[in-house]
Amino acid sequence: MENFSGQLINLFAALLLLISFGMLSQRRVLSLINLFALQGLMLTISTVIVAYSSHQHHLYYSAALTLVLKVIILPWILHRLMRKLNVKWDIETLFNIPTTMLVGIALVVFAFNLAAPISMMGGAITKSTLGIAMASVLLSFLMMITRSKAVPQVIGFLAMENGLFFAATSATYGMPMVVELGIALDVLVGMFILGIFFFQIRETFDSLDLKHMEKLKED
Amino acid sequence: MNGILLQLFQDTLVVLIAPLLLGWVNQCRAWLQNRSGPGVLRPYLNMVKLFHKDAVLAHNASPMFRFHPYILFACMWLAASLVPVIATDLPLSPAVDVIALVGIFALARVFVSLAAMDIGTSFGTLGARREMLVGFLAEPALLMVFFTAAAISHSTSLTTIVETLAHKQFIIHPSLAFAAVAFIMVLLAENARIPVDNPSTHLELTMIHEAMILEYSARHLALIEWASALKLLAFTTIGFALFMPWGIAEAGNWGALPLALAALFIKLTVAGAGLALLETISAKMRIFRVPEFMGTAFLLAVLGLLVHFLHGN
Amino acid sequence: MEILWILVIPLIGGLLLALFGGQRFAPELNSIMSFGTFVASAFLTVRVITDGPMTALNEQFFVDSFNVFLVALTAFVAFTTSLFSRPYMRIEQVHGKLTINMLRLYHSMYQLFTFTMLLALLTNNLGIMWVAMEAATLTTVLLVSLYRTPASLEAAWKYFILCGVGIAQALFGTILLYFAAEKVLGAGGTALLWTHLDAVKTQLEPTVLSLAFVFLLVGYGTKVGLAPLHNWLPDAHAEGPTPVSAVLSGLLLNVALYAVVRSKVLVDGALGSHLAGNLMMGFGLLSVVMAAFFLSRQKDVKRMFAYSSIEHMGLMTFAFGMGGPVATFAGMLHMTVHSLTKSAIFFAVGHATQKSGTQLMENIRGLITTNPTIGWGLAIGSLAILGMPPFGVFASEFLIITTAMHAYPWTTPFLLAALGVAFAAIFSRVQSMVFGETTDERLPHPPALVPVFVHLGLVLLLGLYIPPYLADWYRQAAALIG
Amino acid sequence: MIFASTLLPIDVTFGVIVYWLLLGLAGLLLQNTRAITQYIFPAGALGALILAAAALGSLGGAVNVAVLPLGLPDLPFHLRLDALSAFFLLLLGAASIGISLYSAGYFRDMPGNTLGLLCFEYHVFLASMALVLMADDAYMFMVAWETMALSSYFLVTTDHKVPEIRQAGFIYLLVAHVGAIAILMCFGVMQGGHGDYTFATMRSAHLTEFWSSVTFLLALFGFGAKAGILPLHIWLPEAHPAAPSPVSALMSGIMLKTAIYGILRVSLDLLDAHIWWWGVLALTLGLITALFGVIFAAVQTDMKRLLAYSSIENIGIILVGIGLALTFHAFEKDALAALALTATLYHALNHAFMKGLLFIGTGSVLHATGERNLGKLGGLIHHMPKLALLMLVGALAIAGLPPLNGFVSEWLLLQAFLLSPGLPHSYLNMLIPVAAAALVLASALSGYVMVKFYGVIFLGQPREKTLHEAHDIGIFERLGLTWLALGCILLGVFPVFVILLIDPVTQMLLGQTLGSTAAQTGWLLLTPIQPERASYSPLILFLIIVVGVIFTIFLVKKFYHGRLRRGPAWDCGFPEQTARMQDTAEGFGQPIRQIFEPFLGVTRIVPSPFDKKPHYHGESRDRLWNLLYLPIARVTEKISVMVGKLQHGRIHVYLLYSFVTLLALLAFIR
Repeated sequence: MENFSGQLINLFAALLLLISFGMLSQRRVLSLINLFALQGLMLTISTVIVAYSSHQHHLYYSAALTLVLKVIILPWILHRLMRKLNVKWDIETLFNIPTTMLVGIALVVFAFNLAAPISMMGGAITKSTLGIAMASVLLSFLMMITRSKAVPQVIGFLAMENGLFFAATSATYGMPMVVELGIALDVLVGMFILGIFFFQIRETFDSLDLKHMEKLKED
Repeated sequence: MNGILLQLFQDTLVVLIAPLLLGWVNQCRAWLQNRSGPGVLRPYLNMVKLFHKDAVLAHNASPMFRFHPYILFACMWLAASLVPVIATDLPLSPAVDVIALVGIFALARVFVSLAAMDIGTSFGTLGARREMLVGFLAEPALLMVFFTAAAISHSTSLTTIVETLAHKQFIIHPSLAFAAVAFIMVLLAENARIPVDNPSTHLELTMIHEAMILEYSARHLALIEWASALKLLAFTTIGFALFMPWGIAEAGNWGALPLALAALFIKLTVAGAGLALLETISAKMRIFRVPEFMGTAFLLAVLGLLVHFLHGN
Repeated sequence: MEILWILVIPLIGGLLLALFGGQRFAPELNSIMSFGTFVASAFLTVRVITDGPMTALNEQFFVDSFNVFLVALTAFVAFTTSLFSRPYMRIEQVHGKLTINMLRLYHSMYQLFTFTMLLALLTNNLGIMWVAMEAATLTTVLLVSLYRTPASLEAAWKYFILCGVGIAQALFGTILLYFAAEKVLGAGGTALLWTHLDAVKTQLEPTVLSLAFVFLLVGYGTKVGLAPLHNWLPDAHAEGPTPVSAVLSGLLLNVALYAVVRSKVLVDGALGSHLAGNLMMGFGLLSVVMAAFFLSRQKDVKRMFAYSSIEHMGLMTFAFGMGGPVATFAGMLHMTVHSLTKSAIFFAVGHATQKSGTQLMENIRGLITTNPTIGWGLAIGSLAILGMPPFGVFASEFLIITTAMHAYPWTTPFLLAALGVAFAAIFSRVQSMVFGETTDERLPHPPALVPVFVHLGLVLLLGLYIPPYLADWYRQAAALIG
Repeated sequence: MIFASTLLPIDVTFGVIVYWLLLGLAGLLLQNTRAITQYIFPAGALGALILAAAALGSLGGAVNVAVLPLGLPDLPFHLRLDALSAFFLLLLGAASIGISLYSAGYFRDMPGNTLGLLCFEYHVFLASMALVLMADDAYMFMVAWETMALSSYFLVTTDHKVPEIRQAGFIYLLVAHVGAIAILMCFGVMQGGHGDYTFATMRSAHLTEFWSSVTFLLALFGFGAKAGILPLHIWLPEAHPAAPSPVSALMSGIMLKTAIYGILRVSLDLLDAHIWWWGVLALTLGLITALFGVIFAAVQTDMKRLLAYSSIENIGIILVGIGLALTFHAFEKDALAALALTATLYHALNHAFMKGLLFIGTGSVLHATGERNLGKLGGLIHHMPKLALLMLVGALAIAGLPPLNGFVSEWLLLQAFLLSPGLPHSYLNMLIPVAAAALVLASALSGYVMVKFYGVIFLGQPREKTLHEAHDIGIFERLGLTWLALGCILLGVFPVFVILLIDPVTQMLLGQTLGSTAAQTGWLLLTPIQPERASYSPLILFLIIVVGVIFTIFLVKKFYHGRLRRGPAWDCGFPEQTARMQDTAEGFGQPIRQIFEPFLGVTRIVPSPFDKKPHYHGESRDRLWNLLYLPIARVTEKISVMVGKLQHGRIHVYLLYSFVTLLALLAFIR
């Protein structure tokens, strides 16, 4: 049973990582949002499994939290924004996806190496998860670097939060509840503020392209 | 007591014979140039003449201008009376060692230049500038010459130097050779002699000393002439004291005094003639060659000092 | 009890001002709330001085001599800044730069920002500390973008994204910390409580903690403004309203550094090596040097002083990195005097820019003639921040440099060069702003410069005489941090 | 304050400091020209008098210390009054008496608010200098040191509306600050660790040879920046002329000496190791500085710049003395070291008086004519005879002419040189005569400079019509100038007493004194070693010259009819003489410029023969400015451009920075 759930977790972890890669290479904003939602779902499921297998009841709450926040609310908000800003169908050009992929793979290797000594001492189910969590965090980071528009950058930011959550749940059976609530609140508020920002940016630069925001520099 | 007597004697002596030396040099020069010459006593007669004239001062002459001749005269008199001319036990000599002696010459020079600038004529300032130009190189050179001697005798007091050089066992000091050459060059420059300056012309291109005293007349001029005569005497006697100190009487040795006096006169005669010869065979140089000339003197003097240390250790 | 007040007052203030923030009395209300906070913090301080360290609300909050002086400092500067912002924001409104709603947002966010900082300082729970830091970012983002100008939007966006990402790293670090801690303390709430962690820090797993520290350093370091993570800082300082620049420079950076130092203590305990210290020294030195060279090409006055903040945060980080009683003492002293001085400078700068209607330094001239108080305030403040005695900044720099020369001589040439360049850069500009001829006329309304001279007076005092109890805090804190 | 029940000298000196600060505050609050000039400045002079008296009393007395309840928690301010500080305090007090008195007259028509501020800065400046001299721990020292720099900066920029003056002030404060950081590091090396910064611990700290040398070099750099030693002199000729004349006098006469004090304190008192090349380094630097200063002084056309360069020269001479002393000390020839050190301190004292006198004198000239350019002055001896007389004393003194004070110190220094042979290093023995020659050259050149200075300002015909309105000095100015001139004469004529004053210092630093030998044949005759080796009696010299002059005058009066006519100047019969025909400052300096052309970057504008309005312009600039300072500035600029590129503006790049940093650190700890 133990190792079965462990394998399950590893499976979902792998899926999580896969999705991060997918986001890294995804051109269309809309599908990016869907991928994000999917990632949230994976996170939720893995959290539930961890909760079940390790009998950590408060993890159910955090799973629910994740579900509500990351699978429902945030994607919903994003969808509405897309509609309102009618950038629903817009496609952004990334520079050279294969290169990005290669870098991503290198990052994964790096992350696993980094996490290896820690995984050794980790509990049964946290064998490789920490490495995967770290990898997905780094991948989201990479994604933010490569994105040239505002919305995808924000999605990358949120994906990073996913990675962190995954680390929290799978590696440490979840943070204390109060902390998780606080984090969730921050993410939510942050999302709202970003929403406001999109509109302001839009009306000031009449585009969400970040290349308009390179005025402040040393000349 | 005897010392004081001797001091007074020397003071009067130098004051009295200074113009004589000047006259002698000029006379020799005249002979060397196939002229009959003004005669040895000409300087005295000049001064007598000047002391009978009325003094004329420029309208804007300041007290500085009027007092300067007296200060100059006093300085030169002091300088001449400090050098052990005939005997070494001069009560005044401890008060002023060679460095101070150079200081006195410098003091005189500064006053000459200031007085020359006082009227504010073109020639005056020109002379002052050139005088200082010569001076700022001659002064260190002279000091270096003294240092060489001082380093030999481990003393900067002139009397001690003379005693060491004259009365210790006789040693050849190669450093002194350099010093002597340098000293002669300095002497020529300091006393406004050819090749640095020409005391007998008032030619704008060449004159230094004369340009500074253009505005002086009568008694002031007389004092200045007398002072420069004293300066010449002082330098010559310093030269004797450093490089041919033989015959100068030791402290308390009264018997040697007449001998010393005779020696002095012989030396002065020779030196005057030599000086005249030097002036005749060398040509007046352009004013901007002068720094090089003096620089050479300075370097020679330093070289002398170096040579001394080289041998000393 | 006081702790509760300290946290509740600004919270209520934030809510009230969210409602009435647009009214005429709003600025006064703002100042009153800040004053209340300050009073409460004063009581807390007294309490701590008398009873020593304490925890509250089943260990959720924790006060020791290290954070109590930061709490007092934060509350005080927040109060004086609110005093300064009262006339300043009015004039901005008169100039038509602000609408009523913006003003409302400003006031309520100001209070909430204070709240988050105090929370971050007072909480015993490293997780909550992270939450508070993130919240502080969010509130200040709104403050920075207040003017809605393209520049301010850009600045706010960069601020948000960079700090958000940075903070995310810090969260990962916190998780790793928790991961290591629960091995020792078991799962559940207590494993993130600083007091408990501190007790068991020697048993924590070294490899995990070194990993965690990297994430924490990069995370909170971004907020401290350590080079090369500093890029948000000058933009945010230059484009936000001046009172916000003052509190950002004066307080937020301190709080972030506080977080870094707290984590350093744990890591040092666990590793028993000087790794954390070396990392901090490296970052500090790099920041000082880079900031110095950035400084020498500035045109915008607020931007320039933002870079000077980077330089000084670098200096503090360097000091804490060196460790040891003297250096740590110096670091905390530098925290205090830097907040006071830098906020004072921003006050003066605020009035100067408002008066001459520009932030470009070549258009600001002859302040001493047109408005002596501003001119002298700016001149003295700048000289103080440049480390001129008898001001307090000099005292701390004295200790830092001499200690560095004693312990790490190789660092001092960099410090010498950097401080020299920074001095030339700032002073030449300030001199030409303060002195010289000018055409523009005197300020119509009297500037509110009481805060400036209060701050500078305190800094002067700290340069000549450090009150014994303050010295004792510093010493105890230095003992805690080691 | 932990003071003994009886009133120690240190109480008095510290009292004076407080008193000065209070005076400054009073001035700041009063802001009333009349009150400040009539009462506060004279009161300051009184304070200076008390300070000087106390210092004089404590010279040779017991060392006394005090601790103030101020400063850093573990490090209260320590004060110490030992022989060295006492001597420099004496210098400070004695010189500032004259300067303060003078200021009372000089500032009489300055607007009240400006004057109030100036009075405050002025007295803070005095007080901080005194504190520098009394400080006994690094923190106190640095606080006083930087306060000194700061107050003098504000004094320099009193007239901040002039861009050049702002520039000067900036350069001054920048150099001072960099120097201060170097001093800080030097203390950092010497400190005992754990925040123990008292000089006592530094004395007891035994550093390795390497660290001692580092300390010495840092100290030489730091204090050299303040003293104006090459190549850190760059600020001096800018800042001194910019300041109001009494301030220039304070800076040049006294502030530079605090730097000398610092060098002596560190190298001879705090450091216990002594390495021979320190001395040689100082000696060489000193010679270069001296020659540089005097050559540049000779080609200046602004009277205050000229004096500033002459200060550089004198600092060079003082440094030569220090170098000699250090060398001798390193070879355990402490008697000779004492001689050199005595000469050094003597010269420092002299320079305070001479340069103070000359600077405030230029102040009066400035006041009367509004001219600083020598080319527009001249003939002032007719309109300002009193000033001219007093300035003559200063000029002769600084030219190093007997029987005034400038000569005595140089005489002593030359004696030290002459006695130097016998050092174990043969190279040194070669070096020393050359050094002596260079020194002599410098002092001879200073004669040239002073003739130019005095002659062009006071003698000749007025070069401008306006000069005829020049009025002579008022009572306070006269008092101040007279005091300093008197100092120059007395210091020159009674050297033995001065040397007896200096003895405690050499006793403290080297354990050797000069006084016993110097006074062996009574106070009349100065004999550094033995009477037959070297002796000098300025008093006798002076008397002889005076007697000689009087005697001559008497004789002439007796035998000469004394008729005297006034007429136009003759000048070889050239009829129309105009003021334009006399040498300007450029003209007078021209030979020097010609000879030393390689050293000075000379720019000339020579008119062509066909010019309608021919205009000659020659300017000598400091090459080091182009060779050293501008390159540094350019390099800084380059680096900052490169660094600036990092702030690229693209958020992606910024994210990349953080990302790379993160990865790098992870890789690093891995």
